[in-house]
Amino acid sequence: QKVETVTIGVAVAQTSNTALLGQEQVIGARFAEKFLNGRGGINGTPFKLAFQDTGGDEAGAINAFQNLITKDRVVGIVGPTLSQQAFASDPIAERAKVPVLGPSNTAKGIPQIGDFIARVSAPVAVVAPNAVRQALKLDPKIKEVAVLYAQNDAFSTSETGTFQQTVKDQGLTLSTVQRFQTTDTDFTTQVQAVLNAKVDLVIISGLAADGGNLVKQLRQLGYKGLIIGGNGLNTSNMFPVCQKLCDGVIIAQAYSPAQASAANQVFVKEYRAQYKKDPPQFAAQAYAGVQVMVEALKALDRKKKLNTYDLDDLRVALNKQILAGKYNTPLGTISFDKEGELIQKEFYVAQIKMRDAKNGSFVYLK
Amino acid sequence: MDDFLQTYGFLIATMLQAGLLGLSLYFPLQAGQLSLASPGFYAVGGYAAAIMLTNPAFAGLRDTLGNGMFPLTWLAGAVLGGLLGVIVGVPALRLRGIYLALATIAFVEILRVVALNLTVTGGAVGIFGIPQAFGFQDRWQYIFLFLPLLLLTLLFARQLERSRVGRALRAIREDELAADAMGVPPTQYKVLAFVIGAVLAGLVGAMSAPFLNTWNAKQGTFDASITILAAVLIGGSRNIWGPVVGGALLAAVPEVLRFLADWRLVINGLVLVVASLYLPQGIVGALERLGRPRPPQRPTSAPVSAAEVKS
Amino acid sequence: MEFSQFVQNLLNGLAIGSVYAIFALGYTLVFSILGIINFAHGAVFTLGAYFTYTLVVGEFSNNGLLKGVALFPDGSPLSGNPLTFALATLLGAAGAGLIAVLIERLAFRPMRSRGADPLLALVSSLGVALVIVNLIQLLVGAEIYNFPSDAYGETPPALSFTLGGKIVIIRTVQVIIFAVSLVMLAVLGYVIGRTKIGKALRAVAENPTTASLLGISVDRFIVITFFLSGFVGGLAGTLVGTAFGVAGPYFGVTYGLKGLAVIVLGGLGSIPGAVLGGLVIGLAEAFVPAEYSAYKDAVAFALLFVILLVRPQGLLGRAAIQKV
Amino acid sequence: MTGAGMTASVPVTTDRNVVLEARNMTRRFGGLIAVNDVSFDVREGEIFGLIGPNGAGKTTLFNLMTGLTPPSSGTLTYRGQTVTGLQPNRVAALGMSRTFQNIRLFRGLTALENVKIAQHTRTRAGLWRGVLGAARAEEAQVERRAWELLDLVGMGDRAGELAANFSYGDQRRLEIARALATEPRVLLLDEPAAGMNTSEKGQLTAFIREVRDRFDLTVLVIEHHVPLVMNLCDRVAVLNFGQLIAMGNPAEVQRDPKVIEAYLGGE
Amino acid sequence: MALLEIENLSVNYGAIQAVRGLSLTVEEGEVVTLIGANGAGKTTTLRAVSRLLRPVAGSIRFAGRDITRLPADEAVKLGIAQSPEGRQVLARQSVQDNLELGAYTRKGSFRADLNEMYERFPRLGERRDQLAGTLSGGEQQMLAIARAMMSRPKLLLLDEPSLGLAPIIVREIFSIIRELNAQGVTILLVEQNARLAMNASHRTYVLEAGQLTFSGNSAELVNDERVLQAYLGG
Ligand SMILES: Nc1ncnc2c1ncn2[C@@H]1O[C@H](COP(=O)(O)OP(=O)(O)OP(=O)(O)O)[C@@H](O)[C@H]1O
Ligand SMILES: Nc1ncnc2c1ncn2[C@@H]1O[C@H](COP(=O)(O)OP(=O)(O)OP(=O)(O)O)[C@@H](O)[C@H]1O
Ligand SMILES: CC(C)C[C@H](N)C(=O)O
Ligand SMILES: [Mg+2]
Ligand SMILES: [Mg+2]
Repeated sequence: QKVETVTIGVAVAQTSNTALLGQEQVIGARFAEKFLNGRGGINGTPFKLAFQDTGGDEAGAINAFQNLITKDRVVGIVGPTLSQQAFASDPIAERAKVPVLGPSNTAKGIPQIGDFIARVSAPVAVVAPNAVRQALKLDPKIKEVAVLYAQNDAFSTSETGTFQQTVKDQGLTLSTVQRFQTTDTDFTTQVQAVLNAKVDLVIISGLAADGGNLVKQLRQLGYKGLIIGGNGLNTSNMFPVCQKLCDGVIIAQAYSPAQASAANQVFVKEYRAQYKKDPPQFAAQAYAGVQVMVEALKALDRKKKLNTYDLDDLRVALNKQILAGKYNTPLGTISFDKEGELIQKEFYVAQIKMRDAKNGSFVYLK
Repeated sequence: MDDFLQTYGFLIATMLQAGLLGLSLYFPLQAGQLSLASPGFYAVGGYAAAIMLTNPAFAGLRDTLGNGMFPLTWLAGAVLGGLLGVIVGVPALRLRGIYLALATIAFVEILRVVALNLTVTGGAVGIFGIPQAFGFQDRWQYIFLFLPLLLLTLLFARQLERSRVGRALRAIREDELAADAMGVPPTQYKVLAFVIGAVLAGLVGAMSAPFLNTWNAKQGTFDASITILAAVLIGGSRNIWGPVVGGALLAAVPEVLRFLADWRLVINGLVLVVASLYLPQGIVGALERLGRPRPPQRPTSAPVSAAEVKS
Repeated sequence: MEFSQFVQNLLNGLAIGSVYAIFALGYTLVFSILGIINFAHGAVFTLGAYFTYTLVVGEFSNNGLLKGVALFPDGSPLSGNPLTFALATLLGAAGAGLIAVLIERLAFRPMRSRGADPLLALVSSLGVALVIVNLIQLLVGAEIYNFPSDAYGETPPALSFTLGGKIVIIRTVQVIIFAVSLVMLAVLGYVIGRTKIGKALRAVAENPTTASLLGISVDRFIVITFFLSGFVGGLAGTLVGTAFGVAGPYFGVTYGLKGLAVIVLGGLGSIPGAVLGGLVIGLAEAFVPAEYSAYKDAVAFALLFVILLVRPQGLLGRAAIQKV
Repeated sequence: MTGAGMTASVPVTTDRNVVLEARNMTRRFGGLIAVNDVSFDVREGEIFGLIGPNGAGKTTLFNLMTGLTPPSSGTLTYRGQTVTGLQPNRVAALGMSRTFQNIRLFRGLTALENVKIAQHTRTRAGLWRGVLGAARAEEAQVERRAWELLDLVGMGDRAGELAANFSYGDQRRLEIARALATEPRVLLLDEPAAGMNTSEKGQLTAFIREVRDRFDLTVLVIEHHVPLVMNLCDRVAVLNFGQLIAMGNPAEVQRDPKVIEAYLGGE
Repeated sequence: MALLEIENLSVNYGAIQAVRGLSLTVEEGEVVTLIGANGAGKTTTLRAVSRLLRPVAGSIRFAGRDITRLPADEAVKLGIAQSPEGRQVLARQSVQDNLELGAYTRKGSFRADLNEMYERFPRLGERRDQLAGTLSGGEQQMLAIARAMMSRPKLLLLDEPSLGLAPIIVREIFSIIRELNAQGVTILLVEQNARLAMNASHRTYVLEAGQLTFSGNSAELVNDERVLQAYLGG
């Protein structure tokens, strides 16, 4: 069977607790569809996106992948949202020989799942240390550090490992490590421990709601020092939670709206026009995922018309092409190593600046 | 056909798996015990298999046994489930109704937190890269594991129901005190039913770890407990087919409703409401009502009691 | 443990515990009358918060069908002042109460009249919860909303005092939640324990058929119960929302498990039990030493398990009566 | 359980025919003494009546005897074996079976099943033998006996009906059949005639005698219907406020002024 | 005018027809007995009158008003009270609470009635704080009867009131029936102790397998061959 219309699958969490993150990814992907098709699609032929909801669990991700692979007959998949889901669903794509780009999977071991698995999300080990270095730049006197993380969240626990390592590497003292659950709301106990440890830097790995509450309660109860937030807090969704108290939180970024590339500037402009705010990282990464697929398809198409391919062959070819290419995305120029691990040049550190109770922005630090 | 299996094979296997988990809850329920511990045993079974299949400590064993490793993981899952079943069941079965349900949920939660904190279980990330049973390539091939197990379990359950032990369980469900007074020792049989469920759940867990490719603490949670219970009730809690039908259905509905896109979970919720309103005895219960029960047959060989005394 | 630390833990425990308690009050109310676990309670709790939010802010952002809809183009008349906020909270709670009544009508009553297994109510309420949560997401997205920070006027965010040279702190919101849960406990306790309505409610709870044989209108009392439960739940939702933000559609549902643990620990159907259970679990969590905080949830549930083994009917629950 | 002194105060029977010996049985509920230091013997094969005003402690005494309520003090021995302290199912296995004043059938099961279940202690098949279908003969036997017993109480044609659907009086009959299914040597009936009309009560009297003879039973019966008691029982014990106030043959007891005052009521 | 008129009443439990085309009347101020073998449908009839069961056919009129579809609690408000089969005391409530709930539909004080019940049944007085579920069978029966009386009904339905009661209390119950009747309360009585009941009543209906077989003046029926045979033990 030849490929008539090119369909790219997007499997992210549109329901469940994880939808908070998935929603931004949906926006990013939709945006890419509209924008890239507006610019001619794949050498003049528009492509289509097929969305399948993964929910927040493993079975949901597998089902979404299966549907995309056999029913929607996609050439490649951007997804899933969580690394834990990726460990369940990526092997499915791997066996079916369908290329996958993880848009937000930052855990260790994702590209190693197989030849067809790559990601556009830089692993924590690469991103997280930047924030600590930046904090030390802002306040060289920092000595004592408290680390807090959501222990029921896979990504937060792996991120905290990196943070803790960095703290040691930088010669700082790890005064206390506190755990919480993503479903927790009250952090008085943890905050108390932090305050008692008299630290001057707090590092939080969690998701938006719990992370935001933690920041809020830290401030309300009198913590004055610097706060670093991990990848899960890297969303404006945190603003309504800690409101004015979000001010000053430092977050390492794999993406910056300020990134100077032309690709990004156009993206940011269009995004702002439509959503009246800066694109968040998860949207940018999902966008990048779709863009990488599309550009790889374009390159293939130039060599041999896509509609002459068998779907199976196209998938294999696409995977090769993805790994071979170099892409000018809003994330900057990116490429992949042979395992499928992302090679990204620029990382950023931003600090939250709240304009009022609801609105704020990430201000990028040099 | 191939495409169908590719797309829905995983779902079908999940439906069978859900049916099995439903049955694991059904056994204690037969003795009137509302135990929601199944996801705990399921998680433990899964961890046992995942560890045995990935941990370097078992590398030698894996090399020696080859595919024989998989049945061994099943055995391990079942035995661990059973052992834990005894440990939890003996104290917990003094409780009744919702109290028992909550005590078993407490057990599930404790296990979950422990799994999050251990290194062998891979902490919150869990264990991934689990090798495939018998080199299975596709999810649907797991039907070859779950279906025979389901059939065996059904057969077991049916035979159990018709036996002296099955009667004892029913008696306890109906009236524990009266059962006791009529010579049925309640504790012993309650623990038995509980352990049967635990063994089954552990076994299913062990089969499920390769099936899902990965295993983590989210596999045994409160939500799972409630979903399984809902499946049993929707299917019908008084007939062995109930948990199977309910489990399969509840696993299938959200997938079947995929075409509704954003509305699918809303509709899924409505399905649950409507089903519980219109099928108060569950689906199988409703079907049973259609066919009126066959009156019991007098054993043919029975000598008609000579001294028939009318009271 | 130093005394100041002890006091701090105590305060923390009471603070966490009163959140659990306030959630559990409405939960246990329905259980005490109908003997069913209403899984939709978490969703009703969530709705209370969203209703109040709608009243004081009146617009939602990006991701739902309601994006761009502004209820109050010139700003909500109910915002900007603690008194109007209180009013909005009560209205939100009343809204939640009405939803609870609706749920009873549509999802529970028909089942009762068909003589279904009471456990099945659990499935139907689960379905209702699923509908509500996903409708919220469809309408206003999964994002986090928060009340204006001036909801309580010029109150300081935290109160602190020194004990033996150490500072002990507590957040103001939590003092408010604690106080409100005690007030609700007192009111509900009085109504159920001391009035004719309460007596009738207890009769309905124990045996609806017999109650109706005594001239008690069972359906009416059930409606009252659901309204109260929804009202109390909705109120709690807003309060907890002011403390922690309305963290998306699942906001209330995440309290479901703890809430269940709380009412079972306290003794099913016992109103003071719900509060006591909440505080006990809160305190247990607060007193888990920091280095074992990873096991906090396990500690709470282990405690529940152990207490149940010692007191199978929960702390304040009454043992089943078995006169042979 | 019992202080040595207390047991010593009651002469130990040497009567070989005694099956049950109750010694100083006492049960308190909070401040209330529901059964107060009750001692008596029951002889093999007799029909032993237990009467007394409402709340005198009759049912409680049955509960103590069958293990459903542990005594505060005192013992019961059955053919020399101590029964008190045993679980109800052990008591049943020993050969003592009962009916309940507040009927406690397995309401959701059929009449047939009710009677089959009660044969539990007389059968052996465990989990695996049952599941593997290796207990056919035993099952057939259980089935046969169940039908016989239902026929005995006149319910052979209603074997498949749910116990809950039987009317009150019919439920009482079914309870007797169920109790008989445990193959007891001692049968304890708590108000078996309640809910039966006068002519049914008459039939019941005959029926109880009949089963006693047929199954070699010793029967204890609590009953408020005086003519039935007087007609049926070989001996009658009277409880009042937990204490044994009279014991003897029916005619004696009926004339006892204490009994008339507390229970029968004068004219 | 008849206080209670039942016409052509049929009540089913699923497929089981428990009462079939039953018609009977109870005049104001009358005591009427309903007798019949186990399973004849007596309890079913009373439950239909109390509106706990929904008839499949026929009508029930009370004081001239059609109550066939009335909810049970409304029936109590009209003045119908029942002491039900199986007693149905509220096990978790105290004796006193049970009695007070009996007076639920009444406005104003009912202290006097409460004291009266305790006088009539001293055992209940002694146990006023005991949970009803822990009472002995007979004690519960007294409570059920007393509770029904607490609502001061116009029509009192008694389902086997003597069940489980000691002879001395049975006598008390029947004297209460006479007294209440003298005060103008109408009573519909189901009893197995047929002779006692018939002696205390004006008229008697005999029910068999859900249908009325015959009825008449109690004083006459007591000597009727058929009744003697079937219900009075010859
Ligand atoms: N669990 C309990 N708690 C408190 N009191 C109890 C309990 N069980 C029984 N009693 C009391 O003990 C006394 C004896 O009760 P029991 O049931 O043995 O009486 P009975 O002689 O069988 O009376 P009846 O003829 O009415 O059945 C009663 O007064 C009853 O209220
Ligand atoms: N809940 C029920 N479900 C099904 N059938 C029932 C139910 N209750 C009663 N029946 C049946 O209805 C018929 C009438 O029962 P009912 O209880 O009215 O008899 P009754 O005259 O009061 O008998 P008794 O003297 O034994 O109390 C009987 O055949 C009985 O088996
Ligand atoms: C959306 C993100 C918080 C997901 C996370 N980076 C993961 O790999 O699981
Ligand atoms: Mg008794
Ligand atoms: Mg009756």
